[in-house]
Amino acid sequence: MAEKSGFAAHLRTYLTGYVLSVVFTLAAFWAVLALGKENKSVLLLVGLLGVAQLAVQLKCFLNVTTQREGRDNLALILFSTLILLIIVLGTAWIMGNLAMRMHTTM
Amino acid sequence: MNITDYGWLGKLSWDSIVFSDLISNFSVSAAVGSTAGAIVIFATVATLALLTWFKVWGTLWSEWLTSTDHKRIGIMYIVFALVMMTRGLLEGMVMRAQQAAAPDGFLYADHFAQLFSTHGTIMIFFVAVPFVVGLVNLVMPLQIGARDVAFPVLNQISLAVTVAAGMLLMVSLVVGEFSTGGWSAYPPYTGGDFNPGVGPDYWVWAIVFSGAGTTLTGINFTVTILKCRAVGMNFFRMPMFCWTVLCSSILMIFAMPPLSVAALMLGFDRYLDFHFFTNDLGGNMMNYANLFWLFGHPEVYLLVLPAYGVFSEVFSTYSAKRLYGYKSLVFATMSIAVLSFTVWLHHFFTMGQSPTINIVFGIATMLIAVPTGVKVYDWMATMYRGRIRFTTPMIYSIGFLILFVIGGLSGVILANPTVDFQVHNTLFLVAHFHNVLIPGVLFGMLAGYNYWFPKAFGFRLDERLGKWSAYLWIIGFMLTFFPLYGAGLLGMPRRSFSYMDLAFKPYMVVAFIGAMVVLCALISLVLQLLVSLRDRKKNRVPVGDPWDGRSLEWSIPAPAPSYNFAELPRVTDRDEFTEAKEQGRAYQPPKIYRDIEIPKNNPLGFLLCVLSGILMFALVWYMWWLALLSALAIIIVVIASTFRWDSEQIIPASQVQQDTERWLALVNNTEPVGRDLENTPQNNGYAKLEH
Amino acid sequence: MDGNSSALNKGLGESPGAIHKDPDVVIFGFWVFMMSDLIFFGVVFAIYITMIGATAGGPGPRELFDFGSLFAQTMFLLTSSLTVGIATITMKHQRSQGSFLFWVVVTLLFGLGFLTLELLDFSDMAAKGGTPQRSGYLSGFFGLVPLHGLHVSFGCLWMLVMIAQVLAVGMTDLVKLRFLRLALFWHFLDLIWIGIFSVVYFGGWVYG
Amino acid sequence: MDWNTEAPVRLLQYWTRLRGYIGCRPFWLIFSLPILIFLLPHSIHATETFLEPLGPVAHEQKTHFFWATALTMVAILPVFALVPVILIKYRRKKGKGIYAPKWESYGPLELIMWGVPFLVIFVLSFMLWRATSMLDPYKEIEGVVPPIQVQVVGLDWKWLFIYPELEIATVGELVVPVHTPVSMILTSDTVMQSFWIAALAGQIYVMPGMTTKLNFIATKHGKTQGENTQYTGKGFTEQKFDVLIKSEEDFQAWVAQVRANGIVLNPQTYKRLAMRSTRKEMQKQLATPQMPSNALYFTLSDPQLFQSIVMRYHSGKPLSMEEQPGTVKFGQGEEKTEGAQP
Ligand code: HEA
Ligand code: HEA
Ligand code: CUA
Ligand SMILES: [Cu+2]
Repeated sequence: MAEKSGFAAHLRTYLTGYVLSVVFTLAAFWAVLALGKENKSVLLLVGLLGVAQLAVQLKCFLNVTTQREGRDNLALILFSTLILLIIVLGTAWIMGNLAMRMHTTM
Repeated sequence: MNITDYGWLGKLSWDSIVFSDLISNFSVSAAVGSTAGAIVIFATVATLALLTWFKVWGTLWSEWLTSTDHKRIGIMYIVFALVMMTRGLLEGMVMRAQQAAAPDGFLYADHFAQLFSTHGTIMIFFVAVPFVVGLVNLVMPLQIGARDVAFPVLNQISLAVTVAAGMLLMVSLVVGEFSTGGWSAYPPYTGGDFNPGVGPDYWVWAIVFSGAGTTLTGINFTVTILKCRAVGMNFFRMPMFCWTVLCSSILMIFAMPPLSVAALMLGFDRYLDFHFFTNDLGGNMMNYANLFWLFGHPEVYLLVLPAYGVFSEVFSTYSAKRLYGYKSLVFATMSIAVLSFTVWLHHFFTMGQSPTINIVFGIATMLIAVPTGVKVYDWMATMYRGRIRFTTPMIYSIGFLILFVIGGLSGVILANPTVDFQVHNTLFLVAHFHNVLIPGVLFGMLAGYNYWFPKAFGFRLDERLGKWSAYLWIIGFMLTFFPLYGAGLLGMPRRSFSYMDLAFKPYMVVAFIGAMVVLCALISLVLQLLVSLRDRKKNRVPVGDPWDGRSLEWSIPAPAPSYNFAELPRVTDRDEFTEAKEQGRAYQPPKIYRDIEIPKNNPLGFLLCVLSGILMFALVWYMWWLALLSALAIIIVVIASTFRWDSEQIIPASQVQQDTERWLALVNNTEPVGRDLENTPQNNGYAKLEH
Repeated sequence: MDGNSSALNKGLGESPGAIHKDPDVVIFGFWVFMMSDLIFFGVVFAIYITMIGATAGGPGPRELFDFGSLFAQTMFLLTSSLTVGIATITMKHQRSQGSFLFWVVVTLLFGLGFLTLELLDFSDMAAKGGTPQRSGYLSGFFGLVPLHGLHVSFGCLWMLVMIAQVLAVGMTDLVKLRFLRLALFWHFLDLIWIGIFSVVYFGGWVYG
Repeated sequence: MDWNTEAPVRLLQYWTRLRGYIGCRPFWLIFSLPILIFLLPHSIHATETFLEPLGPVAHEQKTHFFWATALTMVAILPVFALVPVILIKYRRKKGKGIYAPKWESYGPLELIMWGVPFLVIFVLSFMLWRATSMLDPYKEIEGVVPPIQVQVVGLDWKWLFIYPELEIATVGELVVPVHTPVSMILTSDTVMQSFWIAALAGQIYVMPGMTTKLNFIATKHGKTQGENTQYTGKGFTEQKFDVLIKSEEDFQAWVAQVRANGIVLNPQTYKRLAMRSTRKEMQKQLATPQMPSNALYFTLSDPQLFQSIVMRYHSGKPLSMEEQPGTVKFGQGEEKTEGAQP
């Protein structure tokens, strides 16, 4: 029945997501352990890997799609991300600047 | 002292009771405090006694406390807001009296500080928010043609925790003291080192719980509007009020978390010796200011947007005209909501960051004036070429239009960092925010209260007293708060319990007189309610459309049945009910009657209210065993409630048919009235078509 | 049943068609809740970031973090995200109740394993002087990571309740709908964890 | 005369006649109230305000305030003017205007509604940008003479001013020479406070363990007041100080006087000074008869005092309440701290 193939297809999606996530995780751990001690720019790589993994899990585990029925969810997630970025980046900018301007003693 | 060093009663002792101070060492300040405590106790006892006397416990329990009906929950929210409002208002009076009497006031500094802290906290979190949420609950599902909100039990829970937090504030009047740190509770002043008492703990828990309630409400309203609209009601056929509610709910979802985080972290600093905001060991108090205003700024728009929605409905109804510039208004509302997340820094322009940052946030702040201005102009254009009726809601709305613009103007001035350096933390700021909060939020709520009251209870409010109170509000407001602009420009700091400079005195005296006028306004509001209750038979509007309304909530009987609509409506126009009336589609029986499924009563909310109240009290007073017990009880009650399988009840089609036919018969036997008789007993809620 | 179950699928953003409205609303509502929670986490992340330098002479990330344990925790949580997914599809495709429960229990065990490792990690840190009372930095750390742990514990409790409900009434629509939300929640916690190991552990370690 | 009973009656008559003139409703009277209120007695002379500036910073702020107000009026006056007109013309009872119940949008009007506020804000933004970058409190003011350095420490409930180059310090009195830039660096040794000398410069927050900066210059001789505007407890309203602007010679004379009469500001004195007390209370404890009645004078024993106050928060060790100025326990034993009885 169609049921069966549905099951297998679903399982495949989850497994793909899992394998990709494991790969990204391993890559991130490797990057930090191998390069991270001196090199701060490794964080960029870690960040990219993290975003990639987020995307994979959103797609494969949480089934977020760009198709019509999923539009509401997608819009919600994008809007939340926008607010999140405003909050986090704004905070980092403000607090970073304040720290710079407030820790001199003459 | 370590947090584990306390016994069964935690920090609680005889000295914590407010009266002990009065006995041991008499002063006017202590007497004022004790009186307030006594009033709380007396009011509680009196309420309980009255309820018992009239034997209404049963009804109260089955019709209200366990109800999941959005209309009843809305009414309970509003009643709660009014109770808290009475306290907030009285505190405002006492503060005005103190400042008018200064330099020889009658209050201790700390007592005055508790007053402005509770006043601010109460007015924002326990008056404005519940009033808005209550009104939305009452109206929004009716306007979108839904049977209830998306999650009725969640709605009940939101109310429960909000009320519990409010009660905690009331308890602080009798047991212990409240925070002296203002409604923004900046550490390190509110931290454990500088404020080891229970005051800030009361603040923390009241904020955390009411914040949770508001977040849940936001989720509920958002989903309701996005998913439960009647067939045919696409986004651009939604009444304006629903748009503003949608934006405001989105603000609740995204703006409350920073506040909860800030309050919880302050709690961690205080209870567990963490170092988020402390002076030593790497704490950073600036993080707190940043977090608080990440919430605080969206919060004020969260409050004012639904008020804008009310004004839109009122202007349009009482001008008997379509709302002008609907799309502009929608777009303006959305821009305000989004922009409100980009301006929080304007509350701490003077913290020391670089001019670049101040410029960016200053300009972002001023940008909000553009969509707000568009709204103001659109409302004017709505009245233009209309047939304006000067009813109570309309007087509030016109008062709003004129006065709010002044508050907005002072906001734009504050948005200039250069000027803000000089008026920050002064009474100029106090004047600004009362100038937007009272004519904006409160007038909006009061207009909505007069406007929708007949829908909720089936009879109109007394119009004459309503107008009196509206005029008194307007005059009282101006007398109370315009002088503060002057005093602020002359340099009087906010939160001053006293001052030496006699230049401020005349301003303070006028402001006090104004506060007395506001008191009269409040009294006439109460009178209005009493008189209307007395005349309720005479002023009944059972047909349900007393004002020639334009949206769906007016198309059903007043008060509305528990299932709202006998048949869910199909919408073809923005002013659906007006269209229906004009095309003769109104007051038609449904094609078929169906069984209607609605949620059963549920004691969950009530239980959570009691338990979370106990939990908060225990936490404030370091009674760990009680805190643990009540937390466990909460978890158990919640889990147990998930095992209730038959949570729905069916209203049989026959019942629906009977109700509806009786109502339709009433419609047929009622004489429609024209607008000139709108405020006479002839008005039975059946509006005559007039164009 | 059929109509409903495909509606359940729809709740996860798949298989168009069915009309029953409720699951759609409920699932969407839960998404909204998660986004609010996301902001909650985001704010705490922001605080952590501003606190990275504030070790006040106390131990910092380089002294405290144990990447072996971190890796194990990560794998536990990731794998549990897979198993909860498998439980979801056994449910959706109406496999036996037994196999469904099996996967739920596996998930639960991974979750508990994760929590155990995390707690061991914390006690290790405490032994090295890394308590939240020591510095602003550590307050930031212990404000964030245990917050996630608390969510995981809550998820575990939820799983227990679900097992009890399946045993009590079987796989009714209501139970299924609840489980769908639990699965979403669990996946969401794994998403947050990606942020935690990237920002808190790696970011802290590289900058610390 | 039976004036008392007649007055209300007469008032009522005036009232009805007035209503006759105005046409309807108490409306117009009510809305003219703001004007009356703004005419409130400005007679009493106040000097602690930026409306009476003593230097260019505050002067600039005042100018900006008036410009911003004037510009916003462009967008706001139409509201004041048109709302009454609309209300009269389109009122239901006697209004003469046409009635267009379905009228809901008109392109050009829409454009004006968005355009006018936008233009106003555009101009204002430009002004804001210029003024804000110009008046950065951190930017040193260029004068003919090099700036005088002042270190400011916020305490409960007084301000300590340290003149490191002159090796003196004061409480309750800040004296600056006219036409000389003042370059302040500020911190707090208690909770967060907000430092403000309205007639000279805007506010700036002060925080323990951190420093902020404030620069200004006085161009007029005179006297004004400074204060803290962030509520910090019972002594908050008394946390004020005099600001005296003197000529160079007078200033030097004043410095000499402080040097001569000041007591030594050593750790013991500082500790007493830092206790929760107002300047007045401290005056009783520390002042000598040579000091003025509303100020304390000190000579510095340690020129690094300011730095050590800041750095104490960065020692890496916890500060107990006994070591934290501003707490009840700091050096005060068990004394009760109810609010001051007025
Ligand atoms: C919604 C918010 C709100 C409202 C309505 C008010 C209303 C009033 N407030 Fe406000 N106030 C605040 C929010 C508000 N305030 C905040 C946030 C602060 C800052 C706190 C801080 O410093 O931290 C503050 C601070 C503050 C101060 C301290 C100023 C200072 O710092 O020096 C003073 C002093 O007098 C004051 C006075 C008043 C007065 C006299 C009123 C009254 O004139 C008006 C009161 C009127 C009502 C509250 C009535 C509402 C009536 C209804 C809703 C009626 C409905 C009734 C029926 C339907 C029957 N307020
Ligand atoms: C409902 C509440 C509410 C609303 C709507 C507003 C609206 C605005 N507020 Fe206000 N504000 C508060 C509540 C509110 N505020 C509170 C409670 C505080 C203090 C909290 C505390 O410290 O305790 C505060 C503080 C506050 C500050 C911080 C000051 C300080 O701490 O030093 C600033 C600074 O920028 C500011 C600005 C503004 C602006 C620009 C608007 C704008 O949205 C106003 C826009 C409206 C108009 C401008 C009028 C209509 C427009 C026109 C008719 C046309 C066009 C006009 C122009 C082109 C100018 N507000
Ligand atoms: Cu203030 Cu750093
Ligand atoms: Cu704001």
